[in-house]
Amino acid sequence: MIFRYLEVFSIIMFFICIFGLITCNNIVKSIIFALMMQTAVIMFWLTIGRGSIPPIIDNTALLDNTSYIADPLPQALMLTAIIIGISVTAVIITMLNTLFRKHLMTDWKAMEKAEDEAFKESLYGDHLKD
Amino acid sequence: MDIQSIQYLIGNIVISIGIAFMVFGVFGIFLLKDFYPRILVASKIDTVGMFTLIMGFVIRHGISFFSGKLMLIIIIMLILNPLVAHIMARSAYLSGYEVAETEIDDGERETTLKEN
Amino acid sequence: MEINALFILWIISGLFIVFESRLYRIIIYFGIFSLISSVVYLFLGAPDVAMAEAGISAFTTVFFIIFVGKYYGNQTNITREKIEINQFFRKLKGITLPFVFCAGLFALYIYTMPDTAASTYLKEWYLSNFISDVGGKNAVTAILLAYRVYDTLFEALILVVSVVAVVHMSHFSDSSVSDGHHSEIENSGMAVFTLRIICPIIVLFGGYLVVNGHISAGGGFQGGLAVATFFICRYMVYNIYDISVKRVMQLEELIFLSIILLSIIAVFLGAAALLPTAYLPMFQRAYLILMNVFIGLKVACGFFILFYRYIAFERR
Amino acid sequence: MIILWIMFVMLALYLIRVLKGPTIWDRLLGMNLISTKIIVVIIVFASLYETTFLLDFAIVYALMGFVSTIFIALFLSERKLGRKRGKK
Repeated sequence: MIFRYLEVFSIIMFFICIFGLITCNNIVKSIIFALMMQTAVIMFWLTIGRGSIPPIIDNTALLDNTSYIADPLPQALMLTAIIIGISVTAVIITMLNTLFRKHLMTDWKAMEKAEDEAFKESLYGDHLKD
Repeated sequence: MDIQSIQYLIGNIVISIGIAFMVFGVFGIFLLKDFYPRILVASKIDTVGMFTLIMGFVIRHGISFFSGKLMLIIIIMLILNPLVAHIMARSAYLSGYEVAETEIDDGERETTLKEN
Repeated sequence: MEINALFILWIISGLFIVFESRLYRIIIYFGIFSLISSVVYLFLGAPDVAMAEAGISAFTTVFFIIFVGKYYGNQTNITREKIEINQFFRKLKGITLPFVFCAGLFALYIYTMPDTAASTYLKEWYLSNFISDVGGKNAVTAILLAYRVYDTLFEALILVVSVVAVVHMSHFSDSSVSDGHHSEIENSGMAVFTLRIICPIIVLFGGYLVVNGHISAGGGFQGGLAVATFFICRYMVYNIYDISVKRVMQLEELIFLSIILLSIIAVFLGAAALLPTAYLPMFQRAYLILMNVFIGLKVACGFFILFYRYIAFERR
Repeated sequence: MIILWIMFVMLALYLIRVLKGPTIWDRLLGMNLISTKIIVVIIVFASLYETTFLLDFAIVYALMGFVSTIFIALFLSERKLGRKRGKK
C-alpha cells in the first residue's frame, strides 16, 4: 500500500481556499482566494507527475530509466494555465475598479444592496419622483 | 591532505561563518523593539551573511562555470539588498512613522516607542 | 523529506490569508505564498512552471497594490470592513466546518487507497521521441512549441484579448496618455542610480532566458516576463509616461500574426518533408529559437501594456 | 544538509515575524528576508546535486523578488506624499 501523502497537501490547501471563499466578505479577498485555488490545482497536477530529475535531457543516458524524470506533459499544460490565470486576473481587477469608482466599496453585501437600489431607481425612478 | 579536501575544509568554515551572521540577524529581528534598528540589523547582517555564505560555496567549487554564476548572484545581491532596505526605511520615514499617534496605512492606530 | 517542510510552510502561509481582513497585509501574505509555492514547484521537478510563477507573483502584487492603494486613498467614504470575532465564529458554526471536515476526510480516503499504477505511456513516448522529432533538450518546450502548438496559440490569443478587454472595459476608455507627463511617485537619487545599474542586467537575463529556452529551463514566457519587469524598473527610474500604448498594441498584434504564420509554415514544411534530413536539426533549432523570441516579445508587450494601463489610468 | 534545515527554521521564524510584526514595514522586511532565504535554499540544492541550471532560478528570484517589494514600499510612501501636496 502506497500512501501518496504529497497530493493530500494540495487537496487540503484547495479546501482551505473554499473555506475562505465562503467566509470572506471582501471582493479583493475572494479574487485572491480564487488565485490560490488555481495554485493548489497546479500543485496537484505537478505532484502527480513529480520526479527528482526535471525533464531537461542533457545526455541520452538519462533516458534508460524514465521513472526518475518528471512528467513533461502536465508541466506544459500548467504553464499555459498560469498565463491564462494572470491575464484573466488583470481583466477582473479592471472590472472591479470600474465598480469601485461607482460605489466606493469592496464589500459583497453592501455592493449588492447599492446595485439593487441603483437598478430600482433606473426602473422606477420616474414614479418615485412623483 | 590533497587540495580538494583543504578546499572543502576552508569552504565549510566560511559557510558556517555566514550562517552565524544570519542567525545573529534572526536574533536582532526578534529582540529589537523598533522598526529602524530592526531594519538596520536585518539588512546589514543579511547582506554580509549572504556574501560570506556564497563565497564559501565559491571556494568549495573552485574555478568553474558554477562559481562564475555564483559570483553573478553575489554582485546582484550586493547591489539589491541595501537598495531594498534603503527604500523601505525611506518609505517608513516619509509616511511619518516617527510621529506619535499617526494613522498608518494598515488601518491601525500606531504609537511609536517613547523611550529615546 | 525537505519537501514536506516546504509544503507545511506553504500551507501555513496560505492560512495567514484566511484569518486576515486588512488588504495591505493580505497582499504581502499573498506575495509570500506565491514565492513559497514557486519553490515547491521547483523541487517537484518543474523548473519552467516555477520560473513562470516567480515572474507572475511580481505582476500580481503590482496589480493588486495599485488597486488597494487607491482603495485606501479614498478612505473617507469607506466603512471599515472588519470581521468581528463573534461574527466569524457564527459563520464557523454553520455549514462550513462540517463541509470542510467531510472534504478533508474524503481526500484522505482517496489517497490512502492503494496506488492504481498510473499509466506512464505518454510520458515515455514524449521523452523518447522529442529529441528526434523537435530537437532541443527541454521536453516542456518541445511540447509547448511543437506537439501542442494550438494550446500556445490560443493562450497567446487570450493574452491579446485580455489586453484589449483591459483597455476597453476600464473607466478611461481612450488609450491616449499625455506624453511626457510626470507621475507623483518620487524616488530617491540613490535608488535611481542603483536601478540604472540593474535595468540592463534584467534585459540581458531575459534575453538569455529566451534564447536558451530550448536547451535549459526558461523559454518565451519567462523571458518575456523578465523583460516586462524591466519596464517597471524603467518607470521607477524616469517617472514618466512617454510611450504610446497604441503603437505597442499594434506591435503586439503584428507579433501575434507572425507567430501564427511561423507555426503554419513550420507545420506545412514538416508535413511535406521537403527538407533534406541533413539540414533538419538546423531548421528545428531555428524554428524553436524564432518561436521563443516571438512569444517573448509578445508577452513582454502584453504585460507592458497591462502595467502601463494600471499605473497611468486605473490608479486615478 | 544541515544548512537546509537551518534555513527552513529561519523561514518559519521570519513567517512568525511577518505574522506578528506591528507595522506594515515589518511585514515587508519579512517578505524581503524570506526571498533571500529562498535564494540560499536554491543555492544549497544546486551545490548538493551539482546542477548548474538551478542557479538561473536564484538569479530570477533575486531580480523578480525585489521588484514587488520596492513597488509596495513606493506605494506606501506615495500616499502620504500625495496627502501633503493636496493640503498645500
